[in-house]
Amino acid sequence: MQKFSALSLARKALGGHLGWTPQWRSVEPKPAYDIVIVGGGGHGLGTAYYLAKQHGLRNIAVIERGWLAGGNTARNTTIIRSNYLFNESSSYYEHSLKLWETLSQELNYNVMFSQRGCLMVAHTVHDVQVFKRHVHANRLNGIDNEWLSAEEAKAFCPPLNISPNIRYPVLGASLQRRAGTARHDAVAWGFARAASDMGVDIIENCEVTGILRGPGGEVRGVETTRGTIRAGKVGVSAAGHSSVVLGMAGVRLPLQSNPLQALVSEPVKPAFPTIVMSNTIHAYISQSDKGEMVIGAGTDSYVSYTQRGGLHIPAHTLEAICELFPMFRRLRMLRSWGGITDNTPDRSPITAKTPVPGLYVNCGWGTGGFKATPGAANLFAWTIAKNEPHPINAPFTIERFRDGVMIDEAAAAAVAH
Amino acid sequence: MLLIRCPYCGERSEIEFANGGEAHIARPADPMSQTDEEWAQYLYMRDNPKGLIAERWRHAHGCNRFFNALRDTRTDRFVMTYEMGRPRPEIDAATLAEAAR
Amino acid sequence: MSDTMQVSRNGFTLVPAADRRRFVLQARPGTLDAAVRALGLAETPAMLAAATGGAVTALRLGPQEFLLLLDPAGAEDSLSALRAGLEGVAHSLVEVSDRQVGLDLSGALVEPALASLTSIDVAGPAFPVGMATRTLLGKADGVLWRTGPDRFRLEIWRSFAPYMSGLLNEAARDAVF
Amino acid sequence: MSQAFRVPGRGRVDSARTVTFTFDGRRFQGQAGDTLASALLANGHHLMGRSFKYHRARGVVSAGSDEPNALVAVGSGPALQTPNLRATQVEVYEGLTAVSQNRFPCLQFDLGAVNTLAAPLLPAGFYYKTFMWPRSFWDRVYEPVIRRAAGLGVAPTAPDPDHYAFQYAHCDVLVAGAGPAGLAAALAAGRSGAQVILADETAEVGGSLLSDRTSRIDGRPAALWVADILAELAALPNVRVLTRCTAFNYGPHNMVALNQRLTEHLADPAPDMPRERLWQVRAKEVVLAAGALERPLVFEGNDRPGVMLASAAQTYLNRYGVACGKRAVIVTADDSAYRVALDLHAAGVTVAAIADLRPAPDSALMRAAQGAGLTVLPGTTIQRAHGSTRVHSVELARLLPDGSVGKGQHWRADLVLMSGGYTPSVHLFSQSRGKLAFDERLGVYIPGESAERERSAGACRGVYALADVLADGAAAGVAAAGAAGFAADAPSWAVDAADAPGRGGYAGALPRRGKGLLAMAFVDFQNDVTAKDVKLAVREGFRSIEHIKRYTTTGMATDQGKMSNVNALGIAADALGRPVEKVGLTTFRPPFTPVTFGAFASHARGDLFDPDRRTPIDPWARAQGAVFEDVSLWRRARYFPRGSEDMEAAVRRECLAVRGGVGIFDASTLGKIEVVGPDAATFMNRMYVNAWTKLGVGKCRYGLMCRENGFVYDDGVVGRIAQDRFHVTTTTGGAPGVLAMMEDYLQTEWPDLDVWLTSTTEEWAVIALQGPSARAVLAPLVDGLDISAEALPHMSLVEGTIGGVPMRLFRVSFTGELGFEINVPARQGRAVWEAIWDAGQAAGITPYGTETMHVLRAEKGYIIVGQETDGTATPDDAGCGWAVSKVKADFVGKRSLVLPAMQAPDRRQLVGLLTEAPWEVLEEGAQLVARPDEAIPMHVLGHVTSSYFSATLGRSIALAMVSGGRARVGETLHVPMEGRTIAVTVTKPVFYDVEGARLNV
Ligand SMILES: Cc1cc2nc3c(=O)[nH]c(=O)nc-3n(C[C@H](O)[C@H](O)[C@H](O)COP(=O)(O)OP(=O)(O)OC[C@H]3O[C@@H](n4cnc5c(N)ncnc54)[C@H](O)[C@@H]3O)c2cc1C
Ligand SMILES: NC(=O)c1ccc[n+]([C@@H]2O[C@H](COP(=O)([O-])OP(=O)(O)OC[C@H]3O[C@@H](n4cnc5c(N)ncnc54)[C@H](O)[C@@H]3O)[C@@H](O)[C@H]2O)c1
Ligand SMILES: Cc1cc2nc3c(=O)[nH]c(=O)nc-3n(C[C@H](O)[C@H](O)[C@H](O)COP(=O)(O)O)c2cc1C
Ligand SMILES: [Zn+2]
Repeated sequence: MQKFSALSLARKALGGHLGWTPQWRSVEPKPAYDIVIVGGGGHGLGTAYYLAKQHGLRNIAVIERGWLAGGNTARNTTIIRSNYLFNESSSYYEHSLKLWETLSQELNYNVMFSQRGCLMVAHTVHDVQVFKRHVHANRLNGIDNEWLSAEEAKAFCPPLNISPNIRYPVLGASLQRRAGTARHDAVAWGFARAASDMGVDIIENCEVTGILRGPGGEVRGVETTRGTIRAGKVGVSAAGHSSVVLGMAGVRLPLQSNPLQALVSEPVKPAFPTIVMSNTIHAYISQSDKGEMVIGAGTDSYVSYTQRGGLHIPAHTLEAICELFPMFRRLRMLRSWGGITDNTPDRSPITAKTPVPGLYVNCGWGTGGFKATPGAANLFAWTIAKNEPHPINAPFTIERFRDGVMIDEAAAAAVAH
Repeated sequence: MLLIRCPYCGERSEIEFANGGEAHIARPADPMSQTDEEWAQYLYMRDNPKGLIAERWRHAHGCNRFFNALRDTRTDRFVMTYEMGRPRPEIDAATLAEAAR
Repeated sequence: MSDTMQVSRNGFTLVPAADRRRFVLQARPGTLDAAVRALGLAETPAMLAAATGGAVTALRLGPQEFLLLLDPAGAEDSLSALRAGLEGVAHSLVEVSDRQVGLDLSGALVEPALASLTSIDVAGPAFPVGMATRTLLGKADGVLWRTGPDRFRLEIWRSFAPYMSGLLNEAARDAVF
Repeated sequence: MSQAFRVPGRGRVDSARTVTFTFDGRRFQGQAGDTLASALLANGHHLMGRSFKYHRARGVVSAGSDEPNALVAVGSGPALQTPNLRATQVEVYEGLTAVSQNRFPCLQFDLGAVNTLAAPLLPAGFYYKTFMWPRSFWDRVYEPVIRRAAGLGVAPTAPDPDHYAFQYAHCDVLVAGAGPAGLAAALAAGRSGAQVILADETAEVGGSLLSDRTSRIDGRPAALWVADILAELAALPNVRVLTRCTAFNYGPHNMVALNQRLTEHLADPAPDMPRERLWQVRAKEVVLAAGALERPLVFEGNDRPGVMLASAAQTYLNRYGVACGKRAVIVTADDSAYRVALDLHAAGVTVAAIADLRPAPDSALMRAAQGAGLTVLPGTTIQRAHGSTRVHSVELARLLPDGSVGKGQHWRADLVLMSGGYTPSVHLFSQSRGKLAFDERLGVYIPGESAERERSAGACRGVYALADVLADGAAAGVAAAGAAGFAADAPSWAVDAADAPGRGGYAGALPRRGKGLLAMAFVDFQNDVTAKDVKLAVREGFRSIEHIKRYTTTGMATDQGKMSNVNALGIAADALGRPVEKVGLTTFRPPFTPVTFGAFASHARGDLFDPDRRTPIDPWARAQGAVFEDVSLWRRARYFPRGSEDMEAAVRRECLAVRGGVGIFDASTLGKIEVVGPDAATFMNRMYVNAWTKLGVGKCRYGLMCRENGFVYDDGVVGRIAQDRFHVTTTTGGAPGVLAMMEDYLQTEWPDLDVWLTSTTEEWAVIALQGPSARAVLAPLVDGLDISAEALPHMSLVEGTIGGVPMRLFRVSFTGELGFEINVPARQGRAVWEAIWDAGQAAGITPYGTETMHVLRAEKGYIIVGQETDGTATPDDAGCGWAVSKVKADFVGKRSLVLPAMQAPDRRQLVGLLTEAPWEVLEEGAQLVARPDEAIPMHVLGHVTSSYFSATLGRSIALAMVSGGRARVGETLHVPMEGRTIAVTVTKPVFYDVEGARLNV
């Protein structure tokens, strides 16, 4: 692997940058692998990376139906935080956040993880109760999260409108300082490069169309648009398409795939120092390094695989943005898009074995799995390699729905993203 | 914004409706006789199809009636809507192809 | 509050409507026919249509739902007739006189003003005189009933009235341009 | 210098009306009808902006919405200065102020331009490769520097005072674009009687015809023909023409969004006028007639001010009467540039040379150019353009047969025009999910199969010759009207036009001599993406065009690739060794051009952001100085401070007043549903965990509702008014959800039940009168009704009148005291309230708010759904197991409640907590642990759900959900706070009047 550094950049500059080579090998599929990962998003690529790096496995392929990381990894609002309510979730997300903190160095790829903090603003007495519950729960779990008065929140994020005269005045906010954003594509590319360097085969433009089973029902490999690929184990990390892929093995999942939209403004000079989320009035905003305001809109209500939704959804979010940040009313929407999110009934993910031997699934990340990318990948790799979950992801099974042990962050009035 | 044909009111824009998830998932007549597994299938497991879906909508800001729809989730094109209680209609191949287009 | 609400702009006027007693009548379609007979209306209004006769107007808002607007003067007679006519037949009759308020909207700009609030087509050909439907206006439900070429009756739950007249006030202001 | 480059007699600007404006503080003059760009050019001023990354000096390249360089901020002051507007779209008016962006200290001299020197170190994606060490430097040093350098304009810092309009519209035919194709389509459809909306993003309809001096239609100059058509359209009542109105979003099922700019071009808009209007148009049929965009050429120095599109120069000349320079060199791959050359020549601009990339170009136009004495250099390319803030010369060189480039020759020029051919504007078509098809003949993508009820016409589908365009537009109009049910005849016109644009074209970087390691040939001007960046991306394995876009940022600028995409594609195809049609395009996404946030928000701001629901008694509460809280859409009085009381003091007083005398509370926001029909009880049995069959008429019962997953969803008192009629109450926030859930089961699971639901939330004003003196206050008012304990015991109801007003009187209590809830028709609510108020004066009647209500019910251990429960609590967890019928075979949620996990002994259960120190009030949300000295992460047993100071008890109380809580009564647990730990004793959740003696009086 060509090492990335200011020095290598300078050296290559002398040669007009002609000396760089592909960051990952995009290859033809081999007939067989030990492990096939379906889905080349951040989660899938990361899984391959950790399988190779931490479990010493090398004969691995990541199969991606389109261009690498062109799914939700390419289209999320990049909010990274770990201040979830329940122990199960907060340990999972915190595991991930810790990995984020050294990811650039580990991958030798600057993923631009920027810990600028995440403010979750409270507008009602109920919000205040819920957020304080989070703050206390997080503190006892060793996860930073603090309560700010409205004035303190404004000091942290000057554009915030804390006038008591707006329809839903800001009553305060919780702040996780270690929360932040990252350059979404870079995460996937960095994982791809590092995995590829360790021998993982990355196969693009190859859609999995079937799952091969042995006589005992166990997994034997996958059918793809580029032929049959045998494998002893198959890990599915297909986000919005999880139901489709698992359906090939006859496994039904508790998932619904909905459009989730986002948008960016035209770029402006730094005007927004942090991330602000308001669940009550549905606004999610941060400013990217390039200068756009990156704004998350809501979920369209119906199942769709179109990667687009109705304009009223982003419009609704922009109403909230304009209320909370009335000086941004004259900014303009530059581009909007949609992704396909795979939502579980309890809004928590599944990282687990399936009823089919040798078939594993990491899905249900819905509207909030970008932050989990390194963590989920790391634990999914563990689960596949050892054929049993790591203690952190052990609760995140499919069976929890049968057994009634949901991890219901949504019901606990926590939120997505 | 989708255009949805309410069987009672005609075509209206999506914001007048509430989506009710997959259709034709009948509540078991005797829930208590269900195994945990069966109950979970009823409550949570979904086809979530990429392709033709039978789904429920409620004309929440109109006549307030639930009804069913067939729609292709790859294109969001509706094949038809029909009253609650009617069985899922069979759709011919040409219509399906048109919806997938 | 709502009772004194008024908007008066170029091409658009909003005033509280004349007082009516209101009932939601729900029943199976056959029963609705019986109700129509009892109320002395000429025929059962089709979906999204209104029928008026004597002191009674019935707006057909759903396959099993009428909104009845009764002139207070003749209301008790109509109600007794209705109750008698539906005696022993499954139905639901619930008084909602105070649940909602009526607003009369009129003027040359009434269509564009409403078009700023509702996604349905309120233009004459699509929404003829006599049509009535529940719809979403801004973020609140309302029943819209066209009572004349340039005139609508809007029925909304009372707490939404200030919001609705506020929105219509702005919509009418903008409709000029 | 005053408009030295204005060409008298040319253009459509009003030569009689001069306007003065400022740019970067300098005063300029232009004519009414100018854009900022044309006015600056009229003054010989090309430098209008600085680029994103290298801060290179940039002039205007285009004359339309595809402009990537000339971005300016318009207006002044912290609220109104609007960043990133295109000078090509900004119309000048008297007093307009505009400033340039992304430069320091000024546009002429920008320190940031040193980045150009460092450019070799800053290739595409350089930031992924560096800035990683030391780790902490990223947040503190590198990132802030990157952020400051990036970003274009400056966001306003004060609230936008303008307002924005919104409108739905419905039409038979929507035509997007009003060039010849769109006008013809609109006319054809309009004549048929169809409802037509025609929208164009510019100030005037006519499109390319407004820049066309030579074509004749029916013998009339093109611009006059436009006026004729417009006049006819204006006279048709069924046609609406919208200018300054961009179709920007083509959504599902023919919903097209338009953004109309109403005031931006006005010096003095009427104060009431909305700044913009957003239209959501549901069209039966759509005609796309958005035209085509000219492509720039990619060569070294192609970004120098003075280098621009040939068609732009033509537009500036013919539409605005401005010559963009004195001495032009034209480089083209398409015949259309010869028309530009002839027009410039005729206007007195020296056309030094026309370099044609094609080895043997031949057309009537070219020959006309030669005939006019212009130098045509076939098979010639441009090597580079020289200059810094303005181009001064270029180097042209022969393209040799072997593909190499010959020796260069310098040409002096202050204007360099490029024409790389035309790209059809397929944005809207593509947004509609229509499939693009690659047209071999034109070498571009054009609309293929439509996905919506839509058709494209004219240049946006590669039809360029004016006669064909008109016929195409007319045919599209006929087809659209026909599909919408209107019979139309295609109008036809005789065209006399010599132009034949669009037959040539070039995509990619021009060939050059030598490696040019330091050369910068720009593909995406705004984002400073060079041809080398694109090649580097491919070299580094970014082989998909989507990857190339994301790695280099090409096409991600504010023009969204209008100027750059096809050239980037050409370079990528070249580097990949694949034909362009095998590489494909990136996804077109809305909006077509940027749209103001405020236009989306429209009326939803301030008081109208959301409905602000108030009860009938609200004016009284406001007059009393109540403090309010938001509960769903409602505002509820939270407490009624007297004098300088704070909430704590007021609540103590209110609590004591209720327990000691009588309090009055506005409970009108409670949701109410009337459940009516012969099967009402059956339905209630299925929906609620409780049993209803035996509830007598005139009795009430606390009802608890689960979702099918077994968790508590809502609660409320239910009264049986008649055998077949229940008066159901719900929580304030839960009302819509409960009704929707009931309808769901009723309509989809049990349609056989004869029962109907009606929301009566707002029919009734509800006045809660609570306290030992409640009966004494109420009895005289209820028109002879017997409300004694015997006649109206706890949990019963009666219908009657109060002061002649019909009433449903519930004897219920959420406070633990003798209590009544008086339901009266909403209109009478205030009067009845005031009557009770007056009657209660002697008893010291006290109004109380939601906060006191919360304290009083907590003293009694009554839960609040959403506070004690959070969507993960079963009835039993919440201490309401008693409410669950043991005999019913089924109810919503029953099956889930028997899952093993739902019965686990360590589930969190409702308990009470008492602190050691009576004055210590726990924080709601605080956590409970058994071992306070445990290291983090601690083993948490539960959390505090409600916590208050109880004036009645003279101490603090709290409710909590605690793992296995009921078995822990008597145990000491700990609440670890920041810096200290509070010990608490677990108790039963009822703190006051455990036996309920006070209720049954
Ligand atoms: C608009 C939006 C905003 C969001 N905002 C946030 C946020 O702020 N914070 C946050 O934490 N999360 C956010 N998310 C969620 C987050 O993006 C996802 O949870 C996360 O990126 C999922 O990563 P992934 O690698 O699992 O999925 P993806 O990146 O979607 O990868 C799955 C891959 O599987 C491939 N695939 C599917 N089927 C097949 C097949 N049959 N064969 C081969 N390959 C297949 C797909 O092409 C895709 O590339 C957001 C999502 C969206 C859409
Ligand atoms: N200058 C040239 O040499 C040249 C090149 C190509 C085509 N043409 C000529 O152009 C004409 C083609 O006519 P046409 O009507 O197809 O195109 P046109 O360019 O004349 O008109 C397109 C119109 O659409 C508008 N528009 C584009 N996108 C829009 C949007 N999203 N919303 C609202 N308005 C939008 C533009 O403002 C423009 O007025 C022919 O006469 C042809 O000869 C000329
Ligand atoms: C965090 C983030 C920032 C983005 N910034 C820009 C931007 O500055 N300019 C732009 O054109 N698109 C931007 N995009 C959107 C992408 O262009 C693209 O729309 C998105 O990745 C979805 O892909 P698709 O539109 O090709 O389907 C951004 C996307 C994300 C997730
Ligand atoms: Zn309907």
